[in-house]
Amino acid sequence: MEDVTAPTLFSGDEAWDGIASAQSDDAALYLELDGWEGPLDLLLELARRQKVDLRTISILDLVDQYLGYIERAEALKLEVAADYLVMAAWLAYLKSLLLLPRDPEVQPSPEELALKLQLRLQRLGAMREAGARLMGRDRIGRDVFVRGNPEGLRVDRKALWKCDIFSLIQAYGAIKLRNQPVVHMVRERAVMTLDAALTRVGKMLGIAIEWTDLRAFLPLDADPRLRKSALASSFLAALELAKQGRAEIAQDSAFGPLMLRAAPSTSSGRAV
Amino acid sequence: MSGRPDDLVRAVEATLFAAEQPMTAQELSVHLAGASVADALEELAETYAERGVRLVERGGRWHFQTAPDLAHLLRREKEEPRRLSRAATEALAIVAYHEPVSRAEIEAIRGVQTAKGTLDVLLEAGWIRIYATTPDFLTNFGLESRRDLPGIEELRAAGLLDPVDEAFAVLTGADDEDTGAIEPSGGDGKSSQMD
Amino acid sequence: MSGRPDDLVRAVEATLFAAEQPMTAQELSVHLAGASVADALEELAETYAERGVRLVERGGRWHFQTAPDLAHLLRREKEEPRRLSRAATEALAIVAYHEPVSRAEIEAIRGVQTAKGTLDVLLEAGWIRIYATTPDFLTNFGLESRRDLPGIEELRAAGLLDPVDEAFAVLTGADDEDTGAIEPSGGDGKSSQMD
Repeated sequence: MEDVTAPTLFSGDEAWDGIASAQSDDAALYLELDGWEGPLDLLLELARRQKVDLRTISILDLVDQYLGYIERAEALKLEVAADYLVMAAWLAYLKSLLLLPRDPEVQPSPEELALKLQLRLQRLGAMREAGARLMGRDRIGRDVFVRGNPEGLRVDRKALWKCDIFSLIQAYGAIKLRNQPVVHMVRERAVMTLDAALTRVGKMLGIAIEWTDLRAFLPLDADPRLRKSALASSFLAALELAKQGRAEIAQDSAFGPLMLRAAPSTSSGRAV
Repeated sequence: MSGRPDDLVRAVEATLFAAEQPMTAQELSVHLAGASVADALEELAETYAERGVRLVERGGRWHFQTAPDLAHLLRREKEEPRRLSRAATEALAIVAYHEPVSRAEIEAIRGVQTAKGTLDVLLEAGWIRIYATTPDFLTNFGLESRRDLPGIEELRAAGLLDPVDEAFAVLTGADDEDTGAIEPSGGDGKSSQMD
Repeated sequence: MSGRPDDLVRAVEATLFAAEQPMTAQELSVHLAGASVADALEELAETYAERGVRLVERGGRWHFQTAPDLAHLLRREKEEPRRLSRAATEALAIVAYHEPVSRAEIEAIRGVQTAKGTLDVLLEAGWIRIYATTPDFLTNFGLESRRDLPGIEELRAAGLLDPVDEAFAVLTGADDEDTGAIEPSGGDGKSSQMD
């Protein structure tokens, strides 16, 4: 349904001109109102024209007036909004119910439907009246006036700093965590690389015809850390030499001494 | 004015004169270092009752304003506030007399859809919240409280603030069950109410 | 104010109240249909002489203003709780654990520059002097003395209150346990290790 803030019964200003030129008595009704706020609004105005209390209006008369109004609007080729037509149809139905012999089976009765309509008109009428009375109050800026140039109350905001003991400790912890010296100790260390071990073991192997403990190939004067490195590198060198067929490796028992000797020129190495 | 008034009375007077917005007793008290201002307000309201300027209470908030009978002297230079449309006036009345109220209820009473823009005008003016009236509404319309709404007691007594279905049930003594009868469009198509 | 004042007095009162600018007697007179307002102005000035608001004449123009002894009411200080920023909290923590401490030391410990504003906030809050904590600091944090700072003993024992350089020296002087790991082939003879 179209929203109703502007005149709803009429589609535009042209319609107004058409009505304004109409000379019938009914035109007065069109002329003095600038549109209705929906069908209930129109009904309320028609009811008011009965010049009686809304509690004693004749619903049948009201229905006739409404239907007559819509008919004339249509005769004038005015576009009548759908909700007005729906109301017209409902009122026509109500009228027929009111005029026909009473059928006790029909619930609610036509009188009850008429009463409901009357109640709704009363409520709308009450609110329209209330609105008018509200607008008639002594309104600020129209009837009464506030101070034209108030000094104003200034509030200077002063910060009241908040911090709790938990936040304080947490902050300190965060600083400490952040600044914990992350020390990378990079120190010189004695190592024997694999290349060095290969050269060394390869050379020494030339003079070792008999089975010789791998540890005999390590530098004698090495400190313990260099010895570890040399042992590991020499072991890898021995494996490499065996692979090349230049050395043979033997170990008699698990974790026993690793024995090494130069390979006979014709035979291939015996791997562990 | 006879003699120097009480210091607290003077302080309340000065504060409300200087204030750009109406103030509640509570706000005044906060502003005045926690002083209890109820008596001072009452004394001031009485002092100013017959003067060209009055102290009035609207929705629990106090402000000074010119006496209504002097409107004609002051109006000429002041721009009149914008007129409300009929739809907006009706919607405002419905909210004021029925609050709290839903948009559907507003429409049920008016029998027509209410444009969102219509209600927006009222929200923008700061006179209604969704959709009940505000303290500013009371201030603007010179109402001390909603009880001062013109005729609200009569309307209530006449049952005109009750929904149609309720009034109908009272009048007919009948249960208002929906029987599938045709209702006019824009009607109180809400589910019927049990009584 | 005794009884209803003269209508002209009321009109002048309301007009000056609602006026956005001070008005001369001449302007008032024009506004009030040519009435002679001098007596009304005099009566009003006298009426308001001892109230919280006064009617005053300045350069021939009249206006209401707050009584001079109540001018302080127009400005009020309001305290608003605000959370301490992280930077300020850290700085406060450092001062608390290390005091007395210089700004340079605070920055060295935080590892970042500390804005002067940050420390000013702590001074303004009254929690530090330049820069050690105050009795108010202890009160705010519910501490009987700095010794109550949680874990200050533990932190000290852990060396966490020592300058970084000192801690570094201690750490680097420590012996490094050999892990006996096999060096990667082709390595540059160095391995990195965290203590």
